[in-house]
Amino acid sequence: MDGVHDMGGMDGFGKVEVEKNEPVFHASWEGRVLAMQRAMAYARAWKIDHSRFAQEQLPPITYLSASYYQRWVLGMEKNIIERGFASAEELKAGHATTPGKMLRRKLTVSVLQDALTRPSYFRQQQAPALFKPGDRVRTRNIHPKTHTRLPRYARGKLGVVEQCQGCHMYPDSVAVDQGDNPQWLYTVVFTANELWGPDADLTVRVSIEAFEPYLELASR
Amino acid sequence: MDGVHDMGGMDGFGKVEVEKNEPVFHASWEGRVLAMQRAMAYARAWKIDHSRFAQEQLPPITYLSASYYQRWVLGMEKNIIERGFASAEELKAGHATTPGKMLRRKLTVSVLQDALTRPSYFRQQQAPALFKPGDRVRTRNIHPKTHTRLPRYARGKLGVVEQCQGCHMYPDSVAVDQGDNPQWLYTVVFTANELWGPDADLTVRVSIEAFEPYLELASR
Amino acid sequence: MAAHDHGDEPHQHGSELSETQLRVRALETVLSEKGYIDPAALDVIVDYYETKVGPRNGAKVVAKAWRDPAFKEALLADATKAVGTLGHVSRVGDHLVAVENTPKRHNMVVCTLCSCYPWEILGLPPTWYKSAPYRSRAVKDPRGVLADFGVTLPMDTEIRVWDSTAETRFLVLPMRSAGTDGWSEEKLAELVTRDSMIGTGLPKNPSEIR
Amino acid sequence: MAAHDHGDEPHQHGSELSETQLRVRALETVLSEKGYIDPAALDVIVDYYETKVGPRNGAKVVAKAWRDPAFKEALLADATKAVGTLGHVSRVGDHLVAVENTPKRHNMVVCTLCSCYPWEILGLPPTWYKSAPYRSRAVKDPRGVLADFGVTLPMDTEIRVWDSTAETRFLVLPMRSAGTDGWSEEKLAELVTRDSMIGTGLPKNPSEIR
Repeated sequence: MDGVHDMGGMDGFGKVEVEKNEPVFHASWEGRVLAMQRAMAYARAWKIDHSRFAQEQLPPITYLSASYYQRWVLGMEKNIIERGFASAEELKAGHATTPGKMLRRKLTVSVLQDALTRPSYFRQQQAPALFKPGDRVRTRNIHPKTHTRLPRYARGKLGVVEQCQGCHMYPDSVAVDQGDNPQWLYTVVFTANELWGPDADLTVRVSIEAFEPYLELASR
Repeated sequence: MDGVHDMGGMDGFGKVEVEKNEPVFHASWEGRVLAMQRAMAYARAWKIDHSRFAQEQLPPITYLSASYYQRWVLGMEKNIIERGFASAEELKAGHATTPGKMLRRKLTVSVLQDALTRPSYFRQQQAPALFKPGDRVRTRNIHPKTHTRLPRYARGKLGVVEQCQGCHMYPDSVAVDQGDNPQWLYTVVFTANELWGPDADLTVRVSIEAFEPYLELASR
Repeated sequence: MAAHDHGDEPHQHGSELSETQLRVRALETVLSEKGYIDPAALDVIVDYYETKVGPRNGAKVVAKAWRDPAFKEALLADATKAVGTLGHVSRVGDHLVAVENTPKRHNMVVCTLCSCYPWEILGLPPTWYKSAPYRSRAVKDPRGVLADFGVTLPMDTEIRVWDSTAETRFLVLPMRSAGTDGWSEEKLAELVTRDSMIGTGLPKNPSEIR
Repeated sequence: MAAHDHGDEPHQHGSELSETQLRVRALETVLSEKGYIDPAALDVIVDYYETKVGPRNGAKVVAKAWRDPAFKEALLADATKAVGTLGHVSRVGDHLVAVENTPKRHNMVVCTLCSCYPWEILGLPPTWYKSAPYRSRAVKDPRGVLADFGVTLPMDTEIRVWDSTAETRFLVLPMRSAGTDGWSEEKLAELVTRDSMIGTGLPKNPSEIR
């Protein structure tokens, strides 16, 4: 979806402000939210792109006003409710009134080492890779109403495949519960001119990680 | 500038909500703001694109949270201060501490009929029009940091010139105090497919009013 | 106000509005004291927009075009000039463009970048026209927007969206309602809603005004 | 929190935070009662991110690459595998990619769509990395962003921005500081700042740590 989360290239947000000696968490609830998210992910309650999509669907003012972990809270509540892990009433009341659903596994202290290692997103290829390093490609001009990882600023743009990053689960499918639908992933490089026009900084190049369905071979 | 004001095609803002029996103004201050804006425009204190640019520069959260006339207030204050018509201190205090600048004319009751007719934006042509109805054109992929009237969703897109609307003052120049810089204006039509990709509604076409510098003749 | 209606932020209408009221009062005082504005003229401007100009002006134009083929032709050729011939409607500035709905094509007007609107012929725009939902969706999902207004068009009707990105201003000339043969301009004008001249609505049927 | 720092909305940090605190407490209680989560495991996770993983992990990798050409080559070829050979650093999942700064090319990492970051090697991202100013500007005006960090690069240095739009995660291998011949890995690691591994900073000079 073309939401306000897709902010690459947007003007008007001001300077980057760096907090000196920033703590890991600014409040204890932030750590709890992060840990709960890890635990629910380990339990396979939902996948990372479900979390992202839930946050993308927040009203734009909320998305921009909320802090990073506040967005996590709102996104997590949405997934918990929509996927039937608890009801809105239970979350509001702060107590469960019915037993939980069965989950495939549970994050406990004994499995922590395993759980803290990031899972692999590699998936078995379904077809040979269509592109190879050096290929000139054009990103497609797609505007799905649902989750995608092709940012607006890089749509319909001419780039060069730099590297194939293997075959991965496909976020656009995962987020709408249509399975992993494995796709080849490529690093695609664009000149700043191609992205931002004739006045762009000639020394800048930008790459995105582009799934194969985002790309077509460029005619020239 | 690629600000949040450039919201054509953005998802996530929800349904259009219609207010039944809506009054012209929801509070008396709205009318005063509108009237002051008209009076200052009549006095040639600034032009319409200065007003637009001032609002575009509001922080994105402010832009989205403020009501229409609240944005006008904020934009007007900005132009008043930046153009030296009053100081921030005077606006804060609510009283003038120095005399006003000379203005070319003043909106009084006796000139109202004239003042309420919308001014013409036609300007003397500097060169013949480059395009004619039927021409296939591509909008340029420009990303000026300042005011422009070429929306992001219609950049780098293939369209057809439907009509020439005459030669107008050029907002991109006016807003940065570089004069009227007259430019030909065209109605340019795009298919929804061109703008929004293969899944778009085939029965939809969208036009923008495009100034000549936004366009180049399409190669095919 | 629509921009506040997304319901996701703890806006306090009361205190915000009074802060704005104070700012606007300060603005008016300072600009008056500086000699830039005349509060008496402001009063007249406010009254003008509240009582003198509004969708009725546009409705008269549409009704006349429905009855008078020569006027309709003139209106579609040069709306500013054609409207200027009607003394009882306000004088309008340059750049007014009338666009005609037909069984094959429906027109809808938006301004995605700010909220440009044909003030002189329709008065000030409604809040929804200036809202983010309308500005963002009209160019991408016009049928969805029409659904929000309870309007469904045949799936083969072409929808043409006019994004008012310059100073041209668009007036939609809707299709004349059926069953109105022989009606006077005055009576026809009663059928012409504001939304039908923006393209988010259709004119009323005779049964709706009886 | 940076998202609140634009200063244009009347946020009430106190009440908002306590509302969030209450919501988070409710979440944890409900998820525990449902049997989905184990609060004791949450404690360990929080402690892990607060004390066990952080930029020091990445700094050790960088320092080793600076001293050990074979390791550097392995790191650039397959960072996940190379880091996996270092028992004293954490195990990292697939998809870690190391990108090398040279006199000709400077790398900078961003995630415009959310805030993807190499947690396993750098810990949790700083607030600025997750902020709208960084996410919006890094891909369009990287030199302007570097200026916000007080970093100026030669005008002919190529800047390569990596937008982390998938599960690949990027670690910038900065250029080794001058005047560090013969330094131990431990000492070199002290020069390696978090920002130098994101690409918004440079490693410290020897004079800065003495």
